[in-house]
Amino acid sequence: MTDTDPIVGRGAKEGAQLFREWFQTLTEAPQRGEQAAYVFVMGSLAEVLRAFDFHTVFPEINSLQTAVRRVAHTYLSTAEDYGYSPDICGYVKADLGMQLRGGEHPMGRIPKPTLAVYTNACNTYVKWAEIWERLYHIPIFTLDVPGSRAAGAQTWPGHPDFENDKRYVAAQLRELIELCEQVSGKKFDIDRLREVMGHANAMSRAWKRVLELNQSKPAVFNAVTDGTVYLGMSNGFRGTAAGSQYFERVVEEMEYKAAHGLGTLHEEKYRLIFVGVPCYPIFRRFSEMFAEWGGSFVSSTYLWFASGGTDLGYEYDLSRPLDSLAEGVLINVRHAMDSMFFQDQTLIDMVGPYGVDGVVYHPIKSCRTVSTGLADNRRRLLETTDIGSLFIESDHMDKRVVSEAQLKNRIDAFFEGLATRKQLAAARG
Amino acid sequence: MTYTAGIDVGSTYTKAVILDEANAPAGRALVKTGFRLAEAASKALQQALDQASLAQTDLAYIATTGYGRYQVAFRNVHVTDLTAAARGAHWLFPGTRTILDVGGQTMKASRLDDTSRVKSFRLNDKCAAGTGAFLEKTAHYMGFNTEEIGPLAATSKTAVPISGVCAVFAESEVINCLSQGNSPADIMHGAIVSLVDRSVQLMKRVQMEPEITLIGGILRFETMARVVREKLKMDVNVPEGELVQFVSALGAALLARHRLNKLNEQGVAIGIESDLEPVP
Amino acid sequence: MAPQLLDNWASRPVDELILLCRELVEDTDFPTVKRWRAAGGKVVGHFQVYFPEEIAHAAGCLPVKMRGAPIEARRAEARFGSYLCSILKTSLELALGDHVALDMFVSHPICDAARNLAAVWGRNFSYPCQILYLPQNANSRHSATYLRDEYDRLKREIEKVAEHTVSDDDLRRSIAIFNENRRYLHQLYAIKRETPWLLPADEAYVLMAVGGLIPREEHNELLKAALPQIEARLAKPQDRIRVVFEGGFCEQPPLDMLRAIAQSCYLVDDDLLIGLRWITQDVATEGDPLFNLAQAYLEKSTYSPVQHDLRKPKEEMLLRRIRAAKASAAIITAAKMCEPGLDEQVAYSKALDAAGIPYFVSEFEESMTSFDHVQIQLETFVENLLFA
Amino acid sequence: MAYAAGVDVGSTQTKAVVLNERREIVSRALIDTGANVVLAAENAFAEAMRSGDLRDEEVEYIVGTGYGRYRVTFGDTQITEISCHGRGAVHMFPNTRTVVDMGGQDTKAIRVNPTGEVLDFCMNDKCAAGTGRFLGAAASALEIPLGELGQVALRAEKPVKISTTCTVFAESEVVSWLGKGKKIEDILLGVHQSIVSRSLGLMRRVGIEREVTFTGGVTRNIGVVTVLNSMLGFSVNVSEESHYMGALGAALFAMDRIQARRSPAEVVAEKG
Repeated sequence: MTDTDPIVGRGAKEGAQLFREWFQTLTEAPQRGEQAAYVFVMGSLAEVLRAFDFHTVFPEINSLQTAVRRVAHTYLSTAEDYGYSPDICGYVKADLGMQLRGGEHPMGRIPKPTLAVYTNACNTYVKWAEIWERLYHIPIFTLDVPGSRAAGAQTWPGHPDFENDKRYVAAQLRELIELCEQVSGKKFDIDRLREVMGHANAMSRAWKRVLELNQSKPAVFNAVTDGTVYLGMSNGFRGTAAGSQYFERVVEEMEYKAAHGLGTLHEEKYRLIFVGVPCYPIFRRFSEMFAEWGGSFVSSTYLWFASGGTDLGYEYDLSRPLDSLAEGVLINVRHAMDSMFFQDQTLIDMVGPYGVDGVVYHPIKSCRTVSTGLADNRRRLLETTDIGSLFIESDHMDKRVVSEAQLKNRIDAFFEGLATRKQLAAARG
Repeated sequence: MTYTAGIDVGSTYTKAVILDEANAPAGRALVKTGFRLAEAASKALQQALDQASLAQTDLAYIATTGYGRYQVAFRNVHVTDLTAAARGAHWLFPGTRTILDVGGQTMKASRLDDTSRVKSFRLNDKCAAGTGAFLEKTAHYMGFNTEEIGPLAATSKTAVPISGVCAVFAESEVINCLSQGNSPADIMHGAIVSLVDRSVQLMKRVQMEPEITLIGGILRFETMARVVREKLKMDVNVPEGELVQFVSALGAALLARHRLNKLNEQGVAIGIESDLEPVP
Repeated sequence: MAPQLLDNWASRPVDELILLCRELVEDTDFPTVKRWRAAGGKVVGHFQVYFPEEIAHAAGCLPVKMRGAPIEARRAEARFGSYLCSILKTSLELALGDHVALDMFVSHPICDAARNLAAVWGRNFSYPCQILYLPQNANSRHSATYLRDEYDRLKREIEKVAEHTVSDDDLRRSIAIFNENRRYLHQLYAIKRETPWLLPADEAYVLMAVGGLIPREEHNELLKAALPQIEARLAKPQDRIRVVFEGGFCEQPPLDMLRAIAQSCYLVDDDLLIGLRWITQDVATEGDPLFNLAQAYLEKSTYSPVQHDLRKPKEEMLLRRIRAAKASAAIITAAKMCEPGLDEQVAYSKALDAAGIPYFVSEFEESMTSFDHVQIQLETFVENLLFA
Repeated sequence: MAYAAGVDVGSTQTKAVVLNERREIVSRALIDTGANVVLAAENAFAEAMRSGDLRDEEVEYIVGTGYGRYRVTFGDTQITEISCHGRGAVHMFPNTRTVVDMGGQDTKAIRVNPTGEVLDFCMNDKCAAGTGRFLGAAASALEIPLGELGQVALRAEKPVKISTTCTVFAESEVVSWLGKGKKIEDILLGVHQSIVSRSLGLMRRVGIEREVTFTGGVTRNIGVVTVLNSMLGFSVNVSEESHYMGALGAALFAMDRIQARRSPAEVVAEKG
């Protein structure tokens, strides 16, 4: 990689910068008397909330930051002392630990919520919000987004079942808007909404493009490490000018790298897809263990569901904002859920275009939403393709179940297998 | 003069205590449990009787406790070691409000009211990493026996962090620590710290209140109590020497006396045994 | 008319009826389902917690409650990761191991594991496997209308399986039968609350659970015969503490665990198989039957950790259940690895502490065979309530 | 004549195997690992040199494997025991497609192709339940020598169901079953079934394809072998060399290297 190139690595740098600024504004929000809405990555409803000038706080991102910064365990134990089981979601516990410590966080101070909004994309969101309801007696809003009823059974605009689901989502969005008016004391302004949705469209367009650009060889970004930075931006800055500009500049960078054949590794030997949630307690080391073997992650299901399905690139029709918002939320969040429950066929279809050598499944203790079906999805992959695959379990928060030695052993064996496949393939000619 | 006896049939050791009418200790004994629980119980009781130079016939009431409490045919009543420990600890330290009992295979925390009744309690039922077995394994991997744990850890200044995910997997961890040049003493110390972390969490689960009394076989290693004090930044009660292992047996003997008196009063006491029949 | 699935029982005394129910409930080869299929009937398996069985019933199918089993999940194990509740694995194992054959399987998005189950099931079986999107937003003015449409979609899927259409009158007839069934179950629970010495916890359980395995008509007949005989029993009340058992809404504790509890306590109320008793009042039989079912699910229903309803704070609902049953204590359990159950334990504990109601917290697994931990906690509990 | 060696540093035992160019085992050694892993590797190798009456310089290439593979300081490269077990098993039983390895601390299931390359594998994580240790715990609880466990278990008529998942707690569950008057053999068979069904779970995850070869220290327990056969419905391959399988595989990779065929070993060497 030619680091002299100003454009190369720009997305990572600017992302980190914007990210710090974001947490800075969150820290200062209370003094400025501004309100914070707690939201989640799978259907943040940023479009609506920004139209009321709520700061969007992503507890999932706050929690993962405590793990990346290696202090998660202190928050986890605060929550476990409070009574939560070691077997439940580490994100929930880290957040509760932080709440019990008055919002004290390695990146600043997280403001208390005046409102919490979440979809049913993860049921633990509901249990999580109930904690804030009990702690702060704030209004919490469940936005039901009916997902796919079975693999490949999605319906689309015009189909009666789709329209039923859309009516439900639209009705709830109207109720959410009423609630936002009450909590914020502001009148709903449809033009403000239209503006926010415009920024969201630009971002979705760019985000889709960024992901597609990783078909180029060598891969222009690491879907696990760089990808997580982009994810943070796509969530934290959705519906803002800064966010859409950021992603347009990332596209620029990736197109440049693709054009100049600049990859993330000095030698890319194996192209991999990551399925699940990364191992944050040893984040850097985790990806090194793959990089050491020349393995690079060209894509990750995490980038699909944790961006709320915006990787689809769905763009709102600004001439019918509310109707189109309902449609978009339904399609995006449904896609986020499909990426967790029904991702097998998508992976199989990617093998060719992305030149995939192997798929790495990483189910985690914390998250049954993402992890429950992975072993079975993997069986399907093994039956239908002959690419390599690795199944490793740990956690994205709890270092007590992350054993670097055990992980390395499996990862080494996985690459030893991939190496042999390559030779056999070469031998066959 | 009538006497009462309490027998605590634990997973590793069986302990017996004999009290006189004034609840003054007359004799006590400790034997290895093995897997013939009834035998262990009568053996312990016999040794305690011998020590008190008494005969079976001097015993008016016998209460058993511990996980082998049902296996003792000659009992008058059985109670759980949580109930028994509460009585025992309260007798030794009337201010006791929280009890931590760390044995070879279990860890229990309970909170009492001022009449020594158990208000709430939690058991470690997840895995052995939270029990004395964790320390024993760690010691054995390093070639020490259980009795050497105390002296060994006592010599350590700094603890080596031990994750304590699994009592068996601890072995590779211990071996790694050793090969990185850490001293067995510091590793032992580390294992104790990891066990204490779990204990403190368990106590927090029952909303611990002072005074805290620590009991159970593992507490015969002074380091354990020392680390608990450091971690909680408060003093804790620990029964003198050997006694730390006899608290449940003592409590059972006290309860035996309590029942005996009630029966003598011919009060409307409920038939405890009928209420507490073991599940077949 | 549905074939009779129970051996001839009409003339038998209640103790034999209970024995019969126990055998069926504990039989992991689902003989009643086999008989139903042998008679050419279609079977719709549905995962815990709640399912509008009326719809399958109206289509002439046998709705079967998939509630796991104390079996080893040999095949299913390979299809899931670790850190997962047992019921999910054993439910799939029942199908993979040919313990039970289905014509359709339906799961719900009520918990993160359950929602995945339909997807896993669908990759392993060729018959329709569906997610029924029950609303998690019970407080929208539009939820009932949406759910009505979702039930209609489900009805169309079931019609394909049953190979005949379902009329509103078919639905109304089924609703009436299920109304009757719910009345009997509520009567059964009234006996538990008012005169627990007449009906041990495990007996009450099997009488209820068998309903998930046979046509409701037959269950109604059975209960109609059994309940009066139970009320006529001569057992005398004993001095025992009255407890409420919470945590059996999805994975079921082993019968032996209930027996262990019944040894030392009167279990006066619980949330075991709550789905069978989810709807607390009769569902209206006039008007749009699907809408009535949808509305009853939302408006005339009890509570569980897997339904969020601003009107039903779970800890308050639990306290109400405890007081209504005049219970002096509670056993707050959760199935191992059950996220919603474990989450709820915390709120429950805090509420019970505040209300000064004694309780203990514990975890179970359907395949448990030793109850030393439950035992010791129960006994300590009883001892400390009885020893003054 | 060039020789190749494999040194398998396991959690409890360290094994070394030396091959000649005809890939015949000319010498082997097995010692307890103990606390000093580096020393264990050296001793095992030295022991193999002695018993094979060989000089160090005659051994052209050494592959280290096992959890202590990076501590085989004198080795030329390292390969995971997963690849090595697969390779060794196929060398011993050419029709092997599935390998199940049960050691003191972990159990692995490995699916291999006809040339012994690993297609898929799965290991137990979390805790030691279902490993050889489970048997050790039962043995000490029942005060029966480990070597006799198998035979005793096979006398059982009504095996009990062991519900404990923790190896250490298994000890007390075993005792409590005794307390409930169960027969020792019935309890033991229960223990055997519980660890075998756990390893079957792992095998099903990679897919069970015949023939199945059973490796690792636990192969010496006739009870486990018998239960495994009956649960699978066919018999598994068990070799005299079963517990040397990892070292053997390592030695085979070493010989590949010597005979200058391209092999994972080379990839490993070039790695990074």
